[in-house]
Amino acid sequence: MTLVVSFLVVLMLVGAVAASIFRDLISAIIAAALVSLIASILFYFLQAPDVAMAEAAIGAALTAAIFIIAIRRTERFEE
Amino acid sequence: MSEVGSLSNGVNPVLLIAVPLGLAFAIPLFALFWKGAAKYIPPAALAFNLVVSVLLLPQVLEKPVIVSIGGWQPPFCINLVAGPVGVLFSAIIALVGLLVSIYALDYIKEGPTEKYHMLYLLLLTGATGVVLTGDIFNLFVFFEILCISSYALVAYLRDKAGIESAVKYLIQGAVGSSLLLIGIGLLYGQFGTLNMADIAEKIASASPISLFVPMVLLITGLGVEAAIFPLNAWLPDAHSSAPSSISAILSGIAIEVGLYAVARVIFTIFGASSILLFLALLGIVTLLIGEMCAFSQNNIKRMLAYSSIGQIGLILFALAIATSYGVTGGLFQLVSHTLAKALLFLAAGYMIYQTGSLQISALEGMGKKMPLTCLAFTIGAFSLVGLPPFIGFPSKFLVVRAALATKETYFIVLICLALLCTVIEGAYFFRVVQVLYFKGGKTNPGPKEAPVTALIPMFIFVVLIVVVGIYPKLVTDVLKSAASELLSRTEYIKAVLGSIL
Amino acid sequence: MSFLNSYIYYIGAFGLILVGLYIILVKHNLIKVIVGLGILDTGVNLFLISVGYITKGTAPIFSRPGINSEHMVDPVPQALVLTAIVIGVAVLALALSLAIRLYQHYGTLNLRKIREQKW
Amino acid sequence: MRRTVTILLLIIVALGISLSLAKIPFGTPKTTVGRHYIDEGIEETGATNIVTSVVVNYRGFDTLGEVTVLFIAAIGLGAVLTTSVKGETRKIQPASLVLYTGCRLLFPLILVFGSYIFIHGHLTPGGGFQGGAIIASGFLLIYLGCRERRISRIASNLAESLGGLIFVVIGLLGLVFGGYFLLNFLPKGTANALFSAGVIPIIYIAIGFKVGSELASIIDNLIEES
Repeated sequence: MTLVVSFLVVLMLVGAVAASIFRDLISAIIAAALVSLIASILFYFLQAPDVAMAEAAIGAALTAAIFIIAIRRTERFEE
Repeated sequence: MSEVGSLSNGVNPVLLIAVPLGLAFAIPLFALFWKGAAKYIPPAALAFNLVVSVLLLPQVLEKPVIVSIGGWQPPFCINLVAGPVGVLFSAIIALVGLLVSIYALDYIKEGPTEKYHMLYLLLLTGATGVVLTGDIFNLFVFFEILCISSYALVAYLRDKAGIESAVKYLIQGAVGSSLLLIGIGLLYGQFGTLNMADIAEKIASASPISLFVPMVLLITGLGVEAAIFPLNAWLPDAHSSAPSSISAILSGIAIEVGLYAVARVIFTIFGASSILLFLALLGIVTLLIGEMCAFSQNNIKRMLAYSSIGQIGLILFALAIATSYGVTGGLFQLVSHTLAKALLFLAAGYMIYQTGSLQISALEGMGKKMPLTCLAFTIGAFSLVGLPPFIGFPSKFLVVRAALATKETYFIVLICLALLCTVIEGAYFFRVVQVLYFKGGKTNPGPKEAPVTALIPMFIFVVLIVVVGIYPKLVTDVLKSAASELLSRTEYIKAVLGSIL
Repeated sequence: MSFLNSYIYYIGAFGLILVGLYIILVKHNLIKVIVGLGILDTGVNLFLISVGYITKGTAPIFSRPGINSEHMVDPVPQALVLTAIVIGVAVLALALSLAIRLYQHYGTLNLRKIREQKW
Repeated sequence: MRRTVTILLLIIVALGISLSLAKIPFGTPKTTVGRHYIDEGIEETGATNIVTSVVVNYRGFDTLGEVTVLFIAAIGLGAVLTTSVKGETRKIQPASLVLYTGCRLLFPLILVFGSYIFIHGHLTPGGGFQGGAIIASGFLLIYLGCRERRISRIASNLAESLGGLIFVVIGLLGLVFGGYFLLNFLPKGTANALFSAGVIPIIYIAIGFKVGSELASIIDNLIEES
């Protein structure tokens, strides 16, 4: 169990760092959505199913969607 | 669940939050039947709040009113603490909010006005919630209501400057509230409770080292909104590019409420005395920087915004003296700043509207064209500088006396610096007044006097400033008991945890 | 292993908080900064939930009668985080709408360039 | 330069926080408040999901504030993005047949699922926020698949303000009947039944509609070309 969790945490931090590095904002947002998704799995492991549901529905799905809509109306690449 | 907690002999302070909130939610419904209804709802709701606060005031001067929500006992539920401080603040919020909302009836004509009025009412509801709540996480939630509606209102004009400063404000504010939330999490981890009185009771047994980090996080998070020195980069832009009625609210209420939250955290939750000297220094640095920057401004709204920073510094300094005199003086200065700065922004709003320029030099000769507005502006400026017989004089006097009464060199040196700043303040306000009256204006036709809906609130402010300036006794009793509430932790803890048995 | 066992969630939470703060402080692109705000929020939420966890705990839901409540985790942080998640998405949505407007005014989202244009 | 300063700052923050974390060991019970909710929650509120009873009843005032925050965000977003002049509508590229049909098939199912989540909030994991978010994602799907459809502004405004009003009015009714704002004044019923827990399901349903319509109107405002 600890190994799985450690793997997920490392993956989550890698996702966060990737969100900081990517110049393509769409990729950065996918990485940030990955962070949210893994966080929601961790919430589930921490016995918080309500929060896991909210994070998956709001944090991972809707936030990514509104980010992508906003990018469509602005610019896609970071200078 | 008995009838003990229900208030048979008075009004319930929860109405101060619930009624405006309900009315704000109902604005779209009213607008379905009558398009123009939206702008009359904020004055109605705030007038209601003012009446309730005034009714509560004599009651809370004897004994704080503690209301629990949901019918459970503290610390198992959220409770409101309507002590002298809370009711004093809610009365000021309702009063200033009412006057500014009357001003806005004619001032706000463009854009999605219905949304403006909803956001305006919600902003003031959030501020009322912050000052009344007795639960640290609830304070965070109301703080977010206050902040998010001010982000949106700063951007209301949707011009370049407004959007840019709103972005700046939003980013700094959001980081601040995240830090605040981390601090709350650390406190919860150590003490297992969110009720402020309960935390304050348990904090005595904790080691100071483990309290330092949560305290710094809480003060930093709240300090962003309170515009304490290193955290106030957003303020001049946000206050100067918002519509003038909103600048009046932001300068007159939002930062004061932030400062209240800082004071509540320091005095009630932590009871910290070690950090007070540092905060006094920080206050004077804030004052110096604010007044220096204000002196060099040519843009009138930026000048007023920087002057707000300076005044906040002075109030912080007075609160950090932490004697009964000091805190009374700080609260008095806070009240006088709220009245004077709101008046200044309201008057400046119509002057800017008529001349179409934010530059001070463009106001030449306005004293003849808009005599009443200019008179109001002048009185506000004199009061802020601290001239008698306006409210600024007794409040500044009280602060100075409190600092001298400590008989500590540290405070005396700092108050000398503060007096120096008053001179700078006087210099730039007199410059504006001189431009208004004594510069021969170009004979450009056009500028007319502000409409009646703007003059009435301005002159109510003027009357308040003069009357309280002449009879400071009118407010000092309330301020004294408010100061003693802030300073006496044990009373607060006893009142909250022992009230509902 | 026991170190990992007891600190892995805290490491994850504060890792996210630090990365989020780093993005906000260093990056110039507004959308990137808002992504940073989102990551910061997630980190804070993860921290709050891990404060309430109890080793070998169960979720605080009595899904069938007679369930043992001895090891139920603390429900309060979960309630707080539900609130914090919604507040977070509200701030993000408002920030994105401001970003769209900012782009329409300045034609760029680079905060440094915007500051240069202003002066 | 800026980067090094930032990293130094972050190291200080990390050190400070780890200092105070030593007082908060992971995995140990820390609170009496939470314990009280677990032990007494069912009896006092009638909801088997303790998180729900905390969110809606013990800390219901927070939730009222939180709903308000989302309301403010939806209004503020509308205020920031409205334009005085309506630009010509962009030519909409229709979605492919598969997407179109798939969306139309899935939309009612998503609505039913979301409603299930918030109606059963007091019994199972989930509640008004999660259900509302799921409903909003259903609307998002409609925007992707059936691009010419729009939700009615009036209907969504109505749902937003009615949801909020119901919450406040229930709170005030508690004040009238029992002397406390947000008092659970309806009979609690038997735990684990759908009709139990007094006002909690009603408030959660109101929140569900409100959150769903607010998130949908946020998406709607963002997606609209201006």
